[in-house]
Amino acid sequence: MKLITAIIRETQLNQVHEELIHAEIERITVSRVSGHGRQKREEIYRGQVVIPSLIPKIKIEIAVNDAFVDQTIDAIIRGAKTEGDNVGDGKIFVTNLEQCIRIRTSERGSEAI
Amino acid sequence: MKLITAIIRETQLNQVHEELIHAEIERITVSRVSGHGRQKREEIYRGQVVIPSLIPKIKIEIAVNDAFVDQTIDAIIRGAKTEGDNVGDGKIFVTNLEQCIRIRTSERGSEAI
Amino acid sequence: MKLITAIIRETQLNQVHEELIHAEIERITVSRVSGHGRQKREEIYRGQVVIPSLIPKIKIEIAVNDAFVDQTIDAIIRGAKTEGDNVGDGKIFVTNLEQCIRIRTSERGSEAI
Amino acid sequence: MNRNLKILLSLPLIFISLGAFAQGTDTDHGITSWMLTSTALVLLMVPGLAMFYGGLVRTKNVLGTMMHSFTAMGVMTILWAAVGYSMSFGGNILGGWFGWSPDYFFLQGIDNSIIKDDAGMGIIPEYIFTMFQGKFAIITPAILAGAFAERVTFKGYVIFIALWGLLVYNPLCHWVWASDGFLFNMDAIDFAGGTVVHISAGVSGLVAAIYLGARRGNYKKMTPNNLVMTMMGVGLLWVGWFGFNAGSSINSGLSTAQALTVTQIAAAAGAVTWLLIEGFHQGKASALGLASGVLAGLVAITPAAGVVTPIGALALGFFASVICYGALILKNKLGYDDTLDAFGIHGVGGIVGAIFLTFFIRASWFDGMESYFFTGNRTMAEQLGIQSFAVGIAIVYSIISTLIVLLVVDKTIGLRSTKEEEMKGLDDSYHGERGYGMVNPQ
Amino acid sequence: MNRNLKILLSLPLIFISLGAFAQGTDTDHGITSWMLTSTALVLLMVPGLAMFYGGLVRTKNVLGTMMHSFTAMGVMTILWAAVGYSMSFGGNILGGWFGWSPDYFFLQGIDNSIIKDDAGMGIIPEYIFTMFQGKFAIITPAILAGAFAERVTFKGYVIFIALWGLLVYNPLCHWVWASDGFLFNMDAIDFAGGTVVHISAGVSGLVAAIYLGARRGNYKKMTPNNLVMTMMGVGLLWVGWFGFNAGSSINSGLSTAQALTVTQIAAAAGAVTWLLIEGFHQGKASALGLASGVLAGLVAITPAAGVVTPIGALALGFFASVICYGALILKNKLGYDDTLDAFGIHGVGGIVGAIFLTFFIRASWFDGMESYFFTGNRTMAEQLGIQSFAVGIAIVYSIISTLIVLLVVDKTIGLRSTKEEEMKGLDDSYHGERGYGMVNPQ
Amino acid sequence: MNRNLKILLSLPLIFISLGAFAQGTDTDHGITSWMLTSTALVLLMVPGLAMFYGGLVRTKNVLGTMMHSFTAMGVMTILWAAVGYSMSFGGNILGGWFGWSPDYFFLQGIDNSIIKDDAGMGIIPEYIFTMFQGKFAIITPAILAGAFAERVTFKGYVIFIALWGLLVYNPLCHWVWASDGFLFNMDAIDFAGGTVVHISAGVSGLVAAIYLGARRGNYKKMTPNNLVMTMMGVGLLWVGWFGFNAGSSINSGLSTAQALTVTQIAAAAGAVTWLLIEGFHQGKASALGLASGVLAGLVAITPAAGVVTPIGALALGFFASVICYGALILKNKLGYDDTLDAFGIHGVGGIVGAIFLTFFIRASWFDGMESYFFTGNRTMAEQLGIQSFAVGIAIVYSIISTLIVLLVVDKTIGLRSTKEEEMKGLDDSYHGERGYGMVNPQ
Ligand SMILES: Nc1ncnc2c1ncn2[C@@H]1O[C@H](COP(=O)(O)OP(=O)(O)O)[C@@H](O)[C@H]1O
Ligand SMILES: Nc1ncnc2c1ncn2[C@@H]1O[C@H](COP(=O)(O)OP(=O)(O)O)[C@@H](O)[C@H]1O
Ligand SMILES: Nc1ncnc2c1ncn2[C@@H]1O[C@H](COP(=O)(O)OP(=O)(O)O)[C@@H](O)[C@H]1O
Repeated sequence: MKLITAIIRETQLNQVHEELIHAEIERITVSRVSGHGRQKREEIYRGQVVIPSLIPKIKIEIAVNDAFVDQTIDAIIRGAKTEGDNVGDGKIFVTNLEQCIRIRTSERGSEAI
Repeated sequence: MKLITAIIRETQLNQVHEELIHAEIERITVSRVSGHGRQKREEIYRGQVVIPSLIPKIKIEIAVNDAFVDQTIDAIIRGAKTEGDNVGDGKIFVTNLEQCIRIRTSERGSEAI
Repeated sequence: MKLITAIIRETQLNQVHEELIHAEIERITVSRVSGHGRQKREEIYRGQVVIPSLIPKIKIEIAVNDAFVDQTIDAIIRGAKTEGDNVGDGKIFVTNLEQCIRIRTSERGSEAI
Repeated sequence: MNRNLKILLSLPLIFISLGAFAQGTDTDHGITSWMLTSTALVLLMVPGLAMFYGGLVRTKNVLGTMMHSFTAMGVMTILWAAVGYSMSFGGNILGGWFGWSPDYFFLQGIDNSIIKDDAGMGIIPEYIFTMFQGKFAIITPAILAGAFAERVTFKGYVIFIALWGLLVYNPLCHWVWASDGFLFNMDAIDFAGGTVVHISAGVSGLVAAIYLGARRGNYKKMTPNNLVMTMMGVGLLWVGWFGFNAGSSINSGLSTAQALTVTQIAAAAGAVTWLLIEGFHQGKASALGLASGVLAGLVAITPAAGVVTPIGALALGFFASVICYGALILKNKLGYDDTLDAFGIHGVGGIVGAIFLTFFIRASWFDGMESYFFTGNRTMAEQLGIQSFAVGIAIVYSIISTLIVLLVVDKTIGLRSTKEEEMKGLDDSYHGERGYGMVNPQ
Repeated sequence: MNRNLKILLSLPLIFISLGAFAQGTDTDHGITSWMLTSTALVLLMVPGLAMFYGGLVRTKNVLGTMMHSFTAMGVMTILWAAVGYSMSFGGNILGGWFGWSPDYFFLQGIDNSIIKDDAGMGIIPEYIFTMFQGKFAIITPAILAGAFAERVTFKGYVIFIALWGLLVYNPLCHWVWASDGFLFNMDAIDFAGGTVVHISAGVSGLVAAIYLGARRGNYKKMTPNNLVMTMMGVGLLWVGWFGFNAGSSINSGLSTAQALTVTQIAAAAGAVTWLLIEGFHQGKASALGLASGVLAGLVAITPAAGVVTPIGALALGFFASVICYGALILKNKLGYDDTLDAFGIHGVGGIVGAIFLTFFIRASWFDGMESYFFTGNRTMAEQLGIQSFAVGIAIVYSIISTLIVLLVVDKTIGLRSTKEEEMKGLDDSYHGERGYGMVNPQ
Repeated sequence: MNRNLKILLSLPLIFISLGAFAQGTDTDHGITSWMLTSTALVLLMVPGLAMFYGGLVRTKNVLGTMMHSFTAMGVMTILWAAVGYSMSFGGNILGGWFGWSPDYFFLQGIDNSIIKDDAGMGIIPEYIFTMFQGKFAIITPAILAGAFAERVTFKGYVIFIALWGLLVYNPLCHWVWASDGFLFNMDAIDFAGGTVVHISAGVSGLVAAIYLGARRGNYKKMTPNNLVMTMMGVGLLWVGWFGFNAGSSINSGLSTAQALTVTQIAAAAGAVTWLLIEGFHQGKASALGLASGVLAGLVAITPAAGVVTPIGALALGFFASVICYGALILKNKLGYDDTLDAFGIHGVGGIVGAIFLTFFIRASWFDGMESYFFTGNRTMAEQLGIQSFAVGIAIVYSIISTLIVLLVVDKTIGLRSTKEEEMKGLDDSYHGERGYGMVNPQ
């Protein structure tokens, strides 16, 4: 089992979610984060452009069985990539998931994902 | 060392926390997340039932030494499970933790947990 | 590749961020969490001292190539440690990162970090 | 002790003298005071509405939605001072389509004008009447904006409300409230803006919502970003509505007190009714439900506040909530996307008020009227006909002229947001800002 | 220029004529204006209180707590119009337990009623007095609700406040403010509601808090969800309190100005005192501390606003903060769970005000009084006795009758939340909503 | 029906009699009513400012910043009642540096004082004038505090504003508004506080910001924590400003209506102008931009509200936004850290208003003036000279005396936060609290 973590633009959340559902990945966990990377985001403050050092981003975490890793990643990329070549589209991280437990049933392992 | 991540109902946080303390797991990190799974949660909006696609959840992260993994998981389940068989009780994920450092003392490894 | 997760004081975020940039670690993801550890934090509520059981903290996540792990950890410690020996300075967790993908380019592996 | 006081006096006297020594510029200080207060109270409704609406949209649109109200405060004020007051309260031109008086252009001719009663006694400076009425011209497009929240460009919005004010609001206001307006002269009752404000905003909003199409995404799953602020907003709206209704008496006496009393009771009746319906229908009585009931009650009592008794107010509040509740259920069936229910609450509530008030008019009113425009007593049925006619006119005129405005704006500068703008949210796309910095680490 | 104006005039005239031509319905427009404003200001206190209280509870209860205030606005308004005004200001029945006047039932008999002075000159329409007083009947149970916040069912709450208003508030109001009320006729001083509003709410709240038991969980570790909103709330409360106190003069003259001045000074004195105490006691002076001091000062000046001078206001604000601060320390020792300190601030502050005012009454007051109810001068000690007696009556009556109401509600419909409901939070359990959508990704 | 009413009457009569039977204490109820309302409205500006400023800082400083406003409400009220009113409106002492009257010490001598007009008719109780003016003494340091937000200790702030009020505000207020003030007698026009309030706050703020140095960290990258609250705040400020300006007429008549009208128009003109500039300059028109334009317009009309016509208000709003916008661009070049632009908006806007008003004075004003202090007509150039002189005096005096206060506070108790305190944030360091509990799991 793998844990897939994606940092995406706030604006792409809906689209990523839809793509995942298309790919039959129904279970996800989402949170608000701020990121610093190559992207610069402008805000207006009293006639001045301000470039905050941290940009609001969305983090998505998905636990999947090994067989689903690729299609999950592809779905995220489809949903998160914006037109053109814009820094800030985000990153996907994959780590190994040793165990997964469904609290309701105490099931363990790939059943529980 | 393992990193245990649990996604639970917002309402169970206090109970899970108490169970963990009972089990002598004193250190935890908690955050606000939203989740999508099988659970449906109803809100009322001007006389209509609305089913938001993302449901507010709580994420708990706990770094533990290997010997404590099972009792931690059990404590979480005790605190997070609601009566009956209700979808939405949540999930527990276990990943391997390679290193742990206490910033204050620069201690490393299982001492630092 | 490793994923480095640090839980630090809210007040140290700016300093940690600066130290990381000094150490040429430019990309980070930050989020709001609450923590329970040995630290006690006092708030005043109508003339009473209240000690909330959860203390607001900041979580920083950084994906780095193996060669950078140590300098990243050192930079975090430099930025997060407060003068004296104060519980609450936080923790650093290191986990293994199996894959990293840049969404914009679909690059994979250490290029994409 | 009064040695210093005497000296002190020269301060207020400078200003007082400006008024007091000029010929015939004396006013009724008490009525003037209440009208000044009412003007402030109605202004308070604009931030109140911004908060009410702002709390209901999604996080990314909170500022953009609040800006709809605040920008109306800027744009409509200037337009009103320039031409709006003249178009609304000047003498009939173009066959009574709207009014015009050169004196009113940029308010240049009313610098010392005092509104007097029959006996020639000064009541209030005309400026106050102008400003009080101007607030209605601000809030009407701001209410309307709720119908197409979360999906219009800022530039397009500004042009839209400017044109809408000129083409829709000002004529309607003239017809209903100017002394030579044709609906006014038919004795259509609209105390504080049932047709002029709420029906026109609600119906025009509906037209715009349908014309522009629904928000992108599954809009039936979208939830409010800040109901807490919505509740604060409804609190300010309720308070401000006292100015709206009791101020419309242009008095500080019995008629004012009557208007205030029925306003309070109708709002309360609307609130309790909505809570009861929702409690029975859904098993839970929501905070937004209470807020909606308050609004429905307030909207319905608006045209009626001068003519009904407390019992009538209770009934109007009740019917408003029942019928608006039904209208919202129906909307979900019909499937158009009136984002914040500008039509469902203001349009429907305004219609309920304007029609149903007929059944609750206090007896003395019928006598009072005849001394002015009638030679015999009028029956309730006759008044019902008049009310229905006025409502019908307001609806038809709003539909047609709003469509024209929409077409003009849409074909020139554009009104609907692009997909990218809508996904990013109004705040980022048009204003370059975020509403809630504190929810992310800064 | 005035050609259009003349025409325009017919608009206001319609309404003005209703008042002006009816026999004897003329009012003092200035006083009426201020009383209208005061009514609006006191209404503003209700959202103010909702914000103040709402910010102090936990996130999951924010809407439910605000609903306690807003629902009181709906329910109490209707009850007041129906029977409350009659029970409070009608003539003595049942040996003076409360009042009743058939005319007042649903306010049906006061549609043209004007309150007149001795000389027969109209002051204000009775409707305004009714509505002004009605706001007090709204805010009192809303204050009380702070004592049992975060742990009662919505349905139970609604029934509770309805019964409490009938059984506790209306009789107390009658005794203290009706001209045939027995405390009124003893010359007990309660200018704007020390006993009627604050002591009754505070003491009843304490009784309810103890009866219902503490919130589940370690309630001493719970922290506010939004102190920023609490501060906004206290700002609105301060502003609204001008209506509360200065409006209670039912005038727009010297007595009004005196009441407003001491209100401002007592609030400031309370704030500064609390900051100082907390600064010395805890090393930090908190925002909630300032807010609590403001409230303590405002509560204490409420009964006293008509009779004390600025120096007295300073002293009352000071003593209120000192003693309320002490009371909160004591509460933590005693261990009952008065969630938002309805008793600690309103109960204690009200008692401080009602008793201590005796020492700061302006000299002229003693003379003024005797012309009405006394034949000789009264000593301070005599007045102290009267005040203490009135406070004692209010406390005892509140305890007994609140217990009865609690028993009735608890045994029938139920008042305390179940464990599940409490853990989920009021917002989700009873209202099906979330206060802050923006804190989670939507 | 009136049987009960008669009885009821004794309630209001007690209080009314206090005023009515005392000799010569009658007031103009209408003007009194509006002045009471104005006092409440100006008080509303304080929470409004707290919200406006509070939303602009970083999350960790939100309560500390709001406390700057709220604490001013406490501290300045007490100082004002004690000595401030005396120093401002007492007779000249120390060669006219400030005023003093023993009667005014703790307001002890004005308990029955009524301000009368030339004919000896009572206008308002002096208490109301005192309290109305007192609100200005509260809000001025609260505005100033925006310049050094996010970096001063709480204790130091309290001492600073206390001294600043005594040394800077009270003398300035005396010079400009007391009948024996030297600027007053030069006919310097400052209707509602352009020099006294805005220039003094803005300039003093600039001095303090430079003296204290910039915030630690890259302050050009800091973003607001809650623009939504900032917008609510600007809404309340706008409403409250009606009291500020229209109340300064100390009337309830034509001059009041004129002041209110130009206030509304200048605010709107400022808002629209700022939106346009920002739209052209940055491609986006921000919500904070609108808010800043509203403020710039309101500040500029403040000194002018009694003398300009609507067209003049339009022009003042326009120029204020253009010049303030320019000033903010310049500030970023110069690089001092006026956190919330107390100088950029209030200082600059105040100067624009005080100078530019000269060009828009209504013709009749020049005639009106001469009857008091002149024997011939005055030219616009003469008035321009007077205005510039008054502005110059206010600037120079503010700079020098603020520097003295800064030195005193800094060298004794300390004003600048330590690095640790600044990093932790004011809320935690000085108040032991968090603004937004709800953003983290509780
Ligand atoms: N190595 C990393 N560690 C942690 N977070 C990262 C890392 N790289 C990117 N991120 C997250 O992804 C977001 C987008 O990255 P960015 O550098 O802007 O995009 P790109 O890689 O396309 O240039 C950042 O704001 C940050 O939150
Ligand atoms: N595979 C998964 N990946 C990420 N998050 C998950 C996953 N499965 C469950 N979750 C999280 O757990 C929450 C509860 O899951 P849900 O499906 O409702 O419960 P159950 O497994 O009992 O049916 C979800 O809202 C989601 O946040
Ligand atoms: N084992 C752990 N698992 C999860 N979070 C931890 C763990 N240990 C510490 N933390 C996080 O780090 C924060 C600081 O830890 P604390 O115990 O106060 O410091 P110290 O280790 O210096 O005594 C905690 O509030 C918590 O969020």
